[in-house]
Amino acid sequence: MIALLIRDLQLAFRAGGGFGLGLAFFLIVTVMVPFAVGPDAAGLAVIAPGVLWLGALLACLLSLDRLLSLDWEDGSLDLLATAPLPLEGVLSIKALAHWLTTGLPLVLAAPVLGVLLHLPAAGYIWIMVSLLIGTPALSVIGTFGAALTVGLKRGGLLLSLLVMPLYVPTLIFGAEAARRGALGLAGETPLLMLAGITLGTIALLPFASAAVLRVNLR
Amino acid sequence: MMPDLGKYGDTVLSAYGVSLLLLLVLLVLTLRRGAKVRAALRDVEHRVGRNG
Amino acid sequence: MIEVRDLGVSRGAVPVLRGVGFSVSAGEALILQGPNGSGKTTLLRTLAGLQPPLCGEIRGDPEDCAYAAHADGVKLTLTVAENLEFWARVFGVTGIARALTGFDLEALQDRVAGGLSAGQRRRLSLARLMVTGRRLWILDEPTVSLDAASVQLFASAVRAHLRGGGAAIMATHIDLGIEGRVLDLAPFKARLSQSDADDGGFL
Amino acid sequence: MSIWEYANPKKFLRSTERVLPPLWLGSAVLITGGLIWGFFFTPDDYRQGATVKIIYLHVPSALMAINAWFMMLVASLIWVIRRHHVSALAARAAAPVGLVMTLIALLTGAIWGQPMWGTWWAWDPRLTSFLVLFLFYLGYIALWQAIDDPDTAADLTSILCLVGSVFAVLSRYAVNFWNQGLHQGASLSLDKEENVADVFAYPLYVCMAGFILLFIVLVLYRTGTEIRARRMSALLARERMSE
Repeated sequence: MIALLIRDLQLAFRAGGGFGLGLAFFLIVTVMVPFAVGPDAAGLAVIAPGVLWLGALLACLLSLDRLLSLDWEDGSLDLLATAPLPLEGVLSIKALAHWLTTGLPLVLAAPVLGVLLHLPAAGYIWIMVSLLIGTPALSVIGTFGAALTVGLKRGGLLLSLLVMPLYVPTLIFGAEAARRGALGLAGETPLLMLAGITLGTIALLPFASAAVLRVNLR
Repeated sequence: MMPDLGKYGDTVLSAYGVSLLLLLVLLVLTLRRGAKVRAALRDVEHRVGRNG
Repeated sequence: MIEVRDLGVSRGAVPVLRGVGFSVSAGEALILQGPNGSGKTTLLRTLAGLQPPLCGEIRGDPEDCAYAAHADGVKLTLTVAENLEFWARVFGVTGIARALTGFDLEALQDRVAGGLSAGQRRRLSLARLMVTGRRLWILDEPTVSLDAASVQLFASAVRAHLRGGGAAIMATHIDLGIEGRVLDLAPFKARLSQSDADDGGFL
Repeated sequence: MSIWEYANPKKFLRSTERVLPPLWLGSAVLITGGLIWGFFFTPDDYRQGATVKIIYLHVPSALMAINAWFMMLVASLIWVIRRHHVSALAARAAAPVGLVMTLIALLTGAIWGQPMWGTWWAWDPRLTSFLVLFLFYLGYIALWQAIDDPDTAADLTSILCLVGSVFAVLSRYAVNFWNQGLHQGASLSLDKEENVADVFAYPLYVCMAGFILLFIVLVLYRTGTEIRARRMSALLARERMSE
């Protein structure tokens, strides 16, 4: 298991591994927003938490396609499925690797981008905490989507279509916590809900992911 | 015969129009595909029946 | 080591083989032959536990199989040694030296796999079998893109594996010079059945 | 006589062949009757004027939009547990019907909302939930379309339906929570069912019964089509094999 995690991280950091792509995408989306909505600082401050959350979500979504399809294409996925690792575990590790290479950098980058969007001072801690709690759920749900569409021709677009509705509750609670925090209101309730979703998905969704992956490997 | 819909005539009529149109489209597509598949199956059954 | 009885396998929803039966014990090799599309790959995937059989039974421990597919399963951005070490750790085996010598990969061990030729990559893929510690090798066209010398290398690796109490089931077209039974799959081609069982009653 | 006998495709086709004509007739009569009753023979609401007539389309379609998903969920469970092909095909057949119902509910809601709330769209919890439901239908149908092998498609869509249902419920709560956060207590939702007067209620019941019947008819008919398509590909595969 640890070996798999190390390998996935190695692969991500090597040339062509795609590490940083998500981060760069997050950056570019966030920078494009003021161009689209205008430079008014007060207006940007209002939408900043939501924009950061949406940017993080899209950056996550963008990198999901590679999560399993690379291993599928070169045959490693078949070999992993016949290895003495439970498939649920393999997929949990894959989600963890995805989070470490995509989700975690987003959490760290969010405050920097918050400056560009005039995020109110109270909001920094909230955006970081909510992303920290929420992005693991994005990775785990995304792994389910990737397992559903692995091996499909043109699976990428379908993957987005399937995963987006599943992201709705996470996005709502995460962005709500960040927004309330930025406005100086109490954001503990949505944060708790977010944590609940994250824990629930981490505990249960790998079983569904493994089930669909087994079907896809047949 | 037509009831007086007052100032909301357009609203009500467009709601009915859109809904009935959608239902009609669904119905037509369903029936057309049904008829097509039925005919194709009859062809195949006929052919298979003759050969084997 | 593995015993197969009256096995039927299907590709997609279409049955391709029926009534396959054989058994392989330690030290034996079974060579599957048959034209393209005769179901060799499907049968091997079923034996490896990747897909459920249509009918019949497979007696044997799936935890004792190592499967090598058409595709190499080699990570191109990792070095040869890193690739092997990963699989060794997954299978809980220590030491990749034997696998490296067995397939003449020592000189290449620090090269990135993406820089290898197709044949070298294939050798790396086969060397993986030696770090699995599994006794039954299930091999799907193992000699694709190997040159004559490499084929010999592979054949001697298989022989050594058989001598050590292992077994192998492989699908291959060329004669490896490995003494083993040959099983022609052509007679097991799935015929039309009158039973509705595998079509869910659609016929 | 067990209900599972209908899981046999041939038995299913034979039985539906018999019951479909009266059901077609019944749903047509109920829907036409209910709509005519509602449209021509009910008074205007004192507050909402003639727009209240939209209720006869809006509420039944919303009802079926949710029930269609629920039926798909049950059918998916049956497929996962008992592996009856007809069940998987019924789920597939119901999805587009549910999609259209959701679309009708959304569109009539928007058209109704325009004069009542002064806006085509409000991020009201109910509307938003239906929008999310719409997205779920789209994804579910797209997944069916994308996979060639019917059994694989049935397996994958069933699990998507199960997982999707959980997330749909979560979304419902999330959306409720979220909108209260936006405008405190200012709800635009139309809780018509509770205070609908009898004049409006009776034709509404007729329409609801009509929509339920229409859904059943459509699903039975479409399942029959799917069964025939499946039988056709099975026959063709057999023909290829005997060559």
